[in-house]
Amino acid sequence: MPPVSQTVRVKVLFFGRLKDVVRQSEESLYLSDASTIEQLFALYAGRIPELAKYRSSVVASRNQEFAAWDTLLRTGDEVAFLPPVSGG
Amino acid sequence: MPPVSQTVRVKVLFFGRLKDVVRQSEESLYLSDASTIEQLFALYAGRIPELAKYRSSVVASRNQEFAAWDTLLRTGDEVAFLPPVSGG
Amino acid sequence: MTAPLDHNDVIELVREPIDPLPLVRPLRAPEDGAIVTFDGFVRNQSHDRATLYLDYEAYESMALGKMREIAADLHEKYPIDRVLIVHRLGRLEIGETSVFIAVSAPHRAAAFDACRFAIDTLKRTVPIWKKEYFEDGAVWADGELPPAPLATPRAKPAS
Amino acid sequence: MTAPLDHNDVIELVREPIDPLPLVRPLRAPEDGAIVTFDGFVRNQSHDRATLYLDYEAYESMALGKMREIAADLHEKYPIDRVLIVHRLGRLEIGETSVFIAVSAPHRAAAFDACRFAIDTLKRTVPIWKKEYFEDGAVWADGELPPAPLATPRAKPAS
Repeated sequence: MPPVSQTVRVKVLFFGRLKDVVRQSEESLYLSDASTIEQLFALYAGRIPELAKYRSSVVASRNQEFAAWDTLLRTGDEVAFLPPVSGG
Repeated sequence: MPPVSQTVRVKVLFFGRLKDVVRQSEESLYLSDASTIEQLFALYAGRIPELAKYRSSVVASRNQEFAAWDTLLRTGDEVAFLPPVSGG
Repeated sequence: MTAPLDHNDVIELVREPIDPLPLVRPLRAPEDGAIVTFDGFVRNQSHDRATLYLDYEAYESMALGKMREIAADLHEKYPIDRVLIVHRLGRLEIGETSVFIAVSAPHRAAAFDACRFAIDTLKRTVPIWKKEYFEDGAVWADGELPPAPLATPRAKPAS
Repeated sequence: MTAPLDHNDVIELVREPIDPLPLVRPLRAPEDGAIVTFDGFVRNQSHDRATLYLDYEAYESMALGKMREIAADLHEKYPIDRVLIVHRLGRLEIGETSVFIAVSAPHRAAAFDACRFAIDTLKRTVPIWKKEYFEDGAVWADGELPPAPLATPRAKPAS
């Protein structure tokens, strides 16, 4: 397998219980050119197996807007993984 | 016609535009024994013909409760004639 | 018959300006999570005519009775904690509060529903009237005729 | 994309106690007649367990954007004047206000509808989370999963 091409730099944020699971709230990292949000999540789930079971109760955002899992990431994007919200 | 038997003493109140029409807000008077609220209103409409045209847009109360027009009055009753309300 | 006032509700007719904050604070109990308030105040116009001021009058004893009935109804209909209904009488200037209603509850849906039911019912059933003063005169505001019994209940003939 | 803030709305995340009165006063314009407010505050229990306190966190930039979108939506949907939405973050004790919403309008129906739509939408879509602290531990509150696009829009094949 070729090494990751490292052309796409993204900032990744975790909140609420996801932050507790991942044990960090924020990270910048480089992804291969055609990565989706789904693949980014899978990358973390590979590192932290417990994360995988939250997949169905997470929504993602890109640049502060809710985003589909198949969204292709571009350099400079800020991606966040958001558990069910409980403000108010 | 026999004189009014004067056995029933009631207090009568007018509010809002009805008070302006009747030119008084409160009066005590004696009625014949079997008078209804309808008859009491008719008594005033006899005195003040303009009042008659308000009949369909008036509700009556007896002792601070909304009352039907055929309610028989008893001594000590407080009757009020109320135009459409506009509080709030 | 006047509905009894329990639940520590506050039902008042006042002639001074209404200051909401001290009224609302006591509604807040530890088991509550929501307070909805309605503040109704004098608009600067009515049917496209510039209002100068309003004058409110009430059949006070009956108005208080009907306001207490509204509060009692709210407790029957909705899972709420406390109710505050204050209506001002006399002359009110533009922007001054004529009616202030607050409802506390454990959850927000009941507080919203009860607060709205309270003001809707007050406007239909509480004997209060406002006269609107304009540059060129004054009129009694259009209002709603409260629902009243059509006929006194009578004993039915034996069948 | 962040919705622009116009209409003199006030949309804030704060870390200090929320004092409603000075917030609400500027919403009152001469052409208005109604203000509806919603005060959401910390209940002393959750699912029958005694709450000690709550801790709120937010994805602040996105939360502010979503709160501004709610305000913009309200102006599109309802004939209202101004909107105030303030949410507090950090540690909150029992009885302390976590969210305060106020809407002014010429007439009451729009103020009620808009205020309720605001809190209902905030609870579903604004990225804020609360952790509940009990005698024997802490849990992230159950919440609602915001609606998100299922797939990115793609060009349709030519037919």
